[in-house]
Amino acid sequence: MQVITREQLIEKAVSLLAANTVSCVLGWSRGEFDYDVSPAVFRSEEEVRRNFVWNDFCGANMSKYLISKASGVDGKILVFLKPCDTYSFNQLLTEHKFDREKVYVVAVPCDGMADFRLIKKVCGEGIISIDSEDAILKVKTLYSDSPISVPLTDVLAERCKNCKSKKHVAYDELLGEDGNVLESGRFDEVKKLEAMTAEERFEFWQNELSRCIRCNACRDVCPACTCEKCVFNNPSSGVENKAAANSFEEKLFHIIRAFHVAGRCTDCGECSRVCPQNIPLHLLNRKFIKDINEFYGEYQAGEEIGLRAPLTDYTTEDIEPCEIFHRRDTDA
Amino acid sequence: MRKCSLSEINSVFAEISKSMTLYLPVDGSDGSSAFSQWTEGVKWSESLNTTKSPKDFFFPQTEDLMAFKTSGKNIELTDIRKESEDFVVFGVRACDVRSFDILDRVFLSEPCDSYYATRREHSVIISVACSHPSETCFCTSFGISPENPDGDISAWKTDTEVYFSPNTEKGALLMDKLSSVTEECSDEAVVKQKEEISKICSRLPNSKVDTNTFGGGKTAELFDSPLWDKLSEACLGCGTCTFVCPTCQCYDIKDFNTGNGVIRYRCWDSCMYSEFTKMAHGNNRLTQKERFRQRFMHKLVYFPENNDGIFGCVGCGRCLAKCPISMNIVKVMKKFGGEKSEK
Amino acid sequence: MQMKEHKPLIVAFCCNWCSYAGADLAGNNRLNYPAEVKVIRVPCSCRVNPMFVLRAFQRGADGVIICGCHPGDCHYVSGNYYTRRRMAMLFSMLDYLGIEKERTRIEWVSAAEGAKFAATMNDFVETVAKLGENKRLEDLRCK
Amino acid sequence: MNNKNLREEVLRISGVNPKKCMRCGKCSATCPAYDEMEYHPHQFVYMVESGDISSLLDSESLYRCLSCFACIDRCPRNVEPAKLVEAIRLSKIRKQGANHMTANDVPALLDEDMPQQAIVSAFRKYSK
Amino acid sequence: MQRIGVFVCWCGSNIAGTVDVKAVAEALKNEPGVVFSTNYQYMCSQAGQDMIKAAIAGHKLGGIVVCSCSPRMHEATFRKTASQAGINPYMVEIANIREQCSWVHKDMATGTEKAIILGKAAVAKVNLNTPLTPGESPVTKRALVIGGGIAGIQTALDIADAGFPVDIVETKPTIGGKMAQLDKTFPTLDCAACILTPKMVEVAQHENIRIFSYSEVSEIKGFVGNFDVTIKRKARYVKEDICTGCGACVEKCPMKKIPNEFNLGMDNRSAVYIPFAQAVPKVATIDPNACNMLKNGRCGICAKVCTAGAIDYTQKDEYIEEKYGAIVAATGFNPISMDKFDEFAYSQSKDVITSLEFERLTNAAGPTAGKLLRPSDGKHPHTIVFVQCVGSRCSACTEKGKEYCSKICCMYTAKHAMLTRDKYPDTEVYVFYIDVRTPGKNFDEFYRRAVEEYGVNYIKGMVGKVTPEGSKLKVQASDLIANKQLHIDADLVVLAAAIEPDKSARPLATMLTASMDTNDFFTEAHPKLRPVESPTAGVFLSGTCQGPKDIPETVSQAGAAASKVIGLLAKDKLTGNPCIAKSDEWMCNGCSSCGKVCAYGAITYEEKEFRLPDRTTKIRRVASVNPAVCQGCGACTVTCPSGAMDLNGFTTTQIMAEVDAICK
Repeated sequence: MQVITREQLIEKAVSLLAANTVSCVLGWSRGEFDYDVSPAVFRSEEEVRRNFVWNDFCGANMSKYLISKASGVDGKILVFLKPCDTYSFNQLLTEHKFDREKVYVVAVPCDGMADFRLIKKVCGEGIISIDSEDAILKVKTLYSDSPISVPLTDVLAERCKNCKSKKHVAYDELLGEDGNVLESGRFDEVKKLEAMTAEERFEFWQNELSRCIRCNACRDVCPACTCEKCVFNNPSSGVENKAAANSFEEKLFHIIRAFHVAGRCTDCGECSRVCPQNIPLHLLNRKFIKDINEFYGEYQAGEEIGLRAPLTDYTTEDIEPCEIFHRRDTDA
Repeated sequence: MRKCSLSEINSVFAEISKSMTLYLPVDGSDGSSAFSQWTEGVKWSESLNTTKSPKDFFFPQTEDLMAFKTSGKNIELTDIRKESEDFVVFGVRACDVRSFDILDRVFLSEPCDSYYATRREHSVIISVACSHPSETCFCTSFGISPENPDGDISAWKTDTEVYFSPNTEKGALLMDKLSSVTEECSDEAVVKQKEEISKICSRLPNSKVDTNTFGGGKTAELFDSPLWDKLSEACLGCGTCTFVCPTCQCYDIKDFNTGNGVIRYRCWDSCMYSEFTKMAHGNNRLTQKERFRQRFMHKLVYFPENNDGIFGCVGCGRCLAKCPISMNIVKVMKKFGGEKSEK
Repeated sequence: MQMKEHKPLIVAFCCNWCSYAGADLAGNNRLNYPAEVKVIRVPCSCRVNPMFVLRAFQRGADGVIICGCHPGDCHYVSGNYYTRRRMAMLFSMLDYLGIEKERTRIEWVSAAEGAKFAATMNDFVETVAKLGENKRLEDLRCK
Repeated sequence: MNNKNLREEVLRISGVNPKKCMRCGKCSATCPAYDEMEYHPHQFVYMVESGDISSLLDSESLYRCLSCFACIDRCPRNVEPAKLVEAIRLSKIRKQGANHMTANDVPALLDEDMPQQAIVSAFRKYSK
Repeated sequence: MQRIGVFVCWCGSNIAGTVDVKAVAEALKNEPGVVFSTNYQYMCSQAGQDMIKAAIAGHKLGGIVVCSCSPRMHEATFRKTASQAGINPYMVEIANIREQCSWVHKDMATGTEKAIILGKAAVAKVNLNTPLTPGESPVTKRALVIGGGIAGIQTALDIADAGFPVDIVETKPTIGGKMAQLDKTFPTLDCAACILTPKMVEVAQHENIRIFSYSEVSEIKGFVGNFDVTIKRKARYVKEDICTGCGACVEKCPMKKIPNEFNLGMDNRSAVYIPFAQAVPKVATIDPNACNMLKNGRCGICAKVCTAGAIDYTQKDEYIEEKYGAIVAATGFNPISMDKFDEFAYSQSKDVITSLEFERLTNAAGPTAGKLLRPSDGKHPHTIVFVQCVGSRCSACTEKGKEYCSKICCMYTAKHAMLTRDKYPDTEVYVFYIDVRTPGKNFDEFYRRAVEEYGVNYIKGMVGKVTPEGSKLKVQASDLIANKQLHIDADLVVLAAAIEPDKSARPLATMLTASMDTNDFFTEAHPKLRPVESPTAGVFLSGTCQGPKDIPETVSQAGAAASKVIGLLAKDKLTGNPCIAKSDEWMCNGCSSCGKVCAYGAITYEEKEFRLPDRTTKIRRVASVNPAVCQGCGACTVTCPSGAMDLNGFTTTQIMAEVDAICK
């Protein structure tokens, strides 16, 4: 259950459309089930009323769509952004990815989004409907006579359990009340890995990354991956690989991708959400974020427009690479 | 019909493994299942379906075809195929079994793909009926019976027993080998399960998805439909749907420079990728809409047109579960009016 | 065969202005270091892309070392400062993935430090030799 | 504890790096208790750096420092001499458990006029 | 694939002693692309070079690999050879088999094996080499000097004397800078005005120099050789070409209570003013914030008294656009604010002054006509305390002081102390110091004279507190050597304030894309070898904008900067290094990371229209590299995630080919 209701968002969209403030709306569209929500552009009141949806499954980060959708419209495009989406929004603006003037941002508070994989874990296959009331999901399935009640907190997506911020860092208009930047345990898993031996870490990642099927969903959904042509698609880059042939290529792809977004990744968690193989890709990005915070000072990509990413910056006193291991070894 | 108690199923696996490599769905650390080799201690997954389809066994994601070795200015070509051995794939669902027929039509038609053919010849498929289909399932729309899976041997799993019934000579041969760990039985329980499954199938949310709007000869009607714009609007252009799909069979052949030679390999390709079928003149399909349309037109129009009306989709529902933006073939079919009765 | 000591292959990226000159000076002074070290000349250490490091491992290198001017002495003002951040990040990530951290190194070698160049290479080869073959970041196709 | 260990202890407690001192003497110049002291703030810093802690421990200067922190405020190098003084006081207190008094000795010294706070802090000090 | 020739050098026995050169030549013969391979005793000799030339012609070679000594030795030689033989000089690669092979390995087998691998890497690289041509750009033969202090003046004069036109832009109404405010100069005690004003006059009269006083640089575009600069000439409400500098307006101006900046506010000037008698240009300027006529239209006396008719109340700011080939930053310094140093009571007592104020107090043209009198009561001070290092070497608080040594304070304090004792032997003079730093010709002698001959009391230790009490200043200080706390009743306290770069330097650096350090001093291209150049090509540094320095040092740096400028302007066109970055506009996504890491400001972004394969057009932001400015470090190439940025001569594929060859 989200604080702001679907109806409120629809009324907001409809009124902005009617006032010609915006000419279309970027939001979430209902699917076949209650959980398979798709991003969509709505062009009329009728479309909005019929298909617009706002529920516990609107995890998709709309910011990246603005790159392609904001340029094509006459007038402005309305976009609804959750707190974490606004960080991506700012980061994209920092990188000149679209025209801010073309976008009207309505900030929507978010209570965290559910991960339907976790619901399936609890309720099994055959989910027919999911209703949400007071942070309890009522799940009807083909195989249970009565609806199964699942607290939203139990099935929150990992990124929402470790939500870094309920604060919107960009908007034209805010619905409801804005939250705060949160103290989260988002680095706990990283720390756990760091505490392992190199052998254990190697085993861990070998197991995770070997599942990678190189579908590129993580890259294609990532708001930081906005290259005209990815090096992994470019035959003249020398590192192109269409399908991961072996464990080296899986590692190469994920290391380089994490490196390319290092300092630009806002930790929106879309990569892990979309991975069909449930690889915890966010743990790679968070490692970089944690390292950056520790070595070069706290930095949150997208917090403000125009921030200089840590890897395009330096101080003369930066830590030496060998010092990193030394420091960690002595801390341990 | 023969059966084995569910608690003793490992003895069946052990028996098979004596002579052949056995693969079956196994739960991974992330909670989803994948086909893995059975060894002592490995547990058969309870899951309905694996994330990646079993097409990997015959049409692997990447496959080295041949190698070139350079020494000085000489090039030496080597066939790097390994000797194929018999293997058993256990626990294949009805939809996936059907997918092999679809793949066969592509790879076994002339010119026959010998890499694929060898592996098909060496395989024994043991299918298993779906006692608990998911909301994403719509195999019945393609005339597949989840209660009656094909394969060399069909199997049914109840709460206590696993039942087997061979369909082919290969299957019968394997069943003979399993005589010591299975016993002859009546098909009473199986019949009962089949009825139950049929009942559930009629209640599946996607059971009414209809293929009537599609099929061979519909190209002109569907190709320029304005609906594609809206449907493809959010498509990211990733290859998830094609890579989890049991019937997607597009591949690319590439050379890998190893530093002291070249390995020519083939790997899955995806029509969703902007580089797909790029040629000297450029791309055939320049926009994501065209690429998106290609995938569905291929499965629902072009493939049946060239293959006696057989659709290139088996309704396994993997793309429904895995698409990052939840756009999928069911939504496409319904949008074009492919639904049996008014909802 | 098993008993034979592993001869590690080391790729050293050296910046043209300091470290490559330092390597030349080691030569001028006839300071020995193992022939397993092969130097690739780059204009500045900041030209070293993480992809080059991974490429070397893929192709069979057992260790990769990057040498540049001392911080503050970069011929291009700030190049090595960027190198320092990038490689700190990359090396930390490789370690996080369980790759032996001793296989990667960064060292600041000035044009006057021929002895340091030779000593660094001797030490690095010795360290990497102890680890044996690079198994965790190898590509079997390149064997 | 030898002087070296003592020095380490003082540095650890205070968190001060006396090496930063460039001997400008602004701390002593600014110190209101200068005339009362045997060792002046800048000497404190120098003596800690050179490891001569025992003289400081025995010096009354320790208790002449008012902890006004003027030296900290004025120091151009952020050396923070007052923190060193405080650290040496603490070292002294910590040693006293062994050398001088224990908590058990406190009751005998109590009298009616003694403020409650002093009693509590005495126990706190000497029970260490 | 290229047709490659391989040339293995023996270097006498230097290489051939540990490397089987014949085996190397033989092994490399089989490498892809190699059509010719040979060895020779001395490839760098005339005979060796002729051999290469003959092979290039005879075998139609497109690229060559020379296995020899370090490319740092003979790359240029062999490039020239190739060029003479008619192939592009950048089609040459050197395999360093001497310094990095034969000289460091003892064993013939090992050496030969490694030499072959290094040769293979060079062959693999040259296979991917492309002919490179250095870019050329014309040079505008005019220099701009920003700042009209002694640094700017000297630089301008030196450039102008060499025959190139120079413009000086100065924000103040007159040139002269800080030096014009000084009384005497150490260690010779020349009068500053006596040595500066002739130079100022020379500038004014020089046919090659234009002075834009009371002006600012408002925009800089372009690059080395081709800067487009917009200069804002602030309205001074006096026609510069007509004003004779007679001073009648100044005399009659009724607004006479305006703090005089030139005397640091220690006396007053009028609303229309000439900063000092020897100002250049010697023209009046009306202060728009003080002039009644400009504020409310009530006055106009100056226009009435001006016989030349130079007053023009309607004047507006004027923008001049000019092209330059080189720009010299000479923006100078200021003493830091003393407001945060409460302990010295600067803001509480008029009698606590900075050294620059002391200069004005002792200057014959200053507020007291050179008599040393206390600002508070105009009495002669009998006890003067000088405090050194106020705000210098202060790492405690960056808002308060500066971490660096301001360099000049020791010497001018010695000068002040000495002159005070010289003129007024009855004064007690104390100097409190942390260290006395006197490296410089005759500097230490000067300081010793202050102590030994003039009896200045130098005390090691800092002043901790200054408390105004009645007419006295109670100075509490420490004498570290005597181990005493001192209490001095002083009449005047002089603070040697740290110096910091002028505030205009930071925005100027941004316009120039020149880099600065954390203290806002301009960074030099190399601290030792290129100390007067900015890393940004065509930008040069003169004087204290680069770091604290005294007058002789400033003048010598000014001359050095001028000689660099002359060297640049003497060229008709600039030939660049072709091994520079290039941006593939089709791949660039305009994220602008590359520009952030470019130390030279060589990367600019523009919105460009692209025709896509589907015949639509798209406007995208893309990076482009200015070949005249790029130095070819490659920092941008790694920052670019898509690989749109690559480096000629060291392309990604070339380096990877080398890696591959080595790891074979």
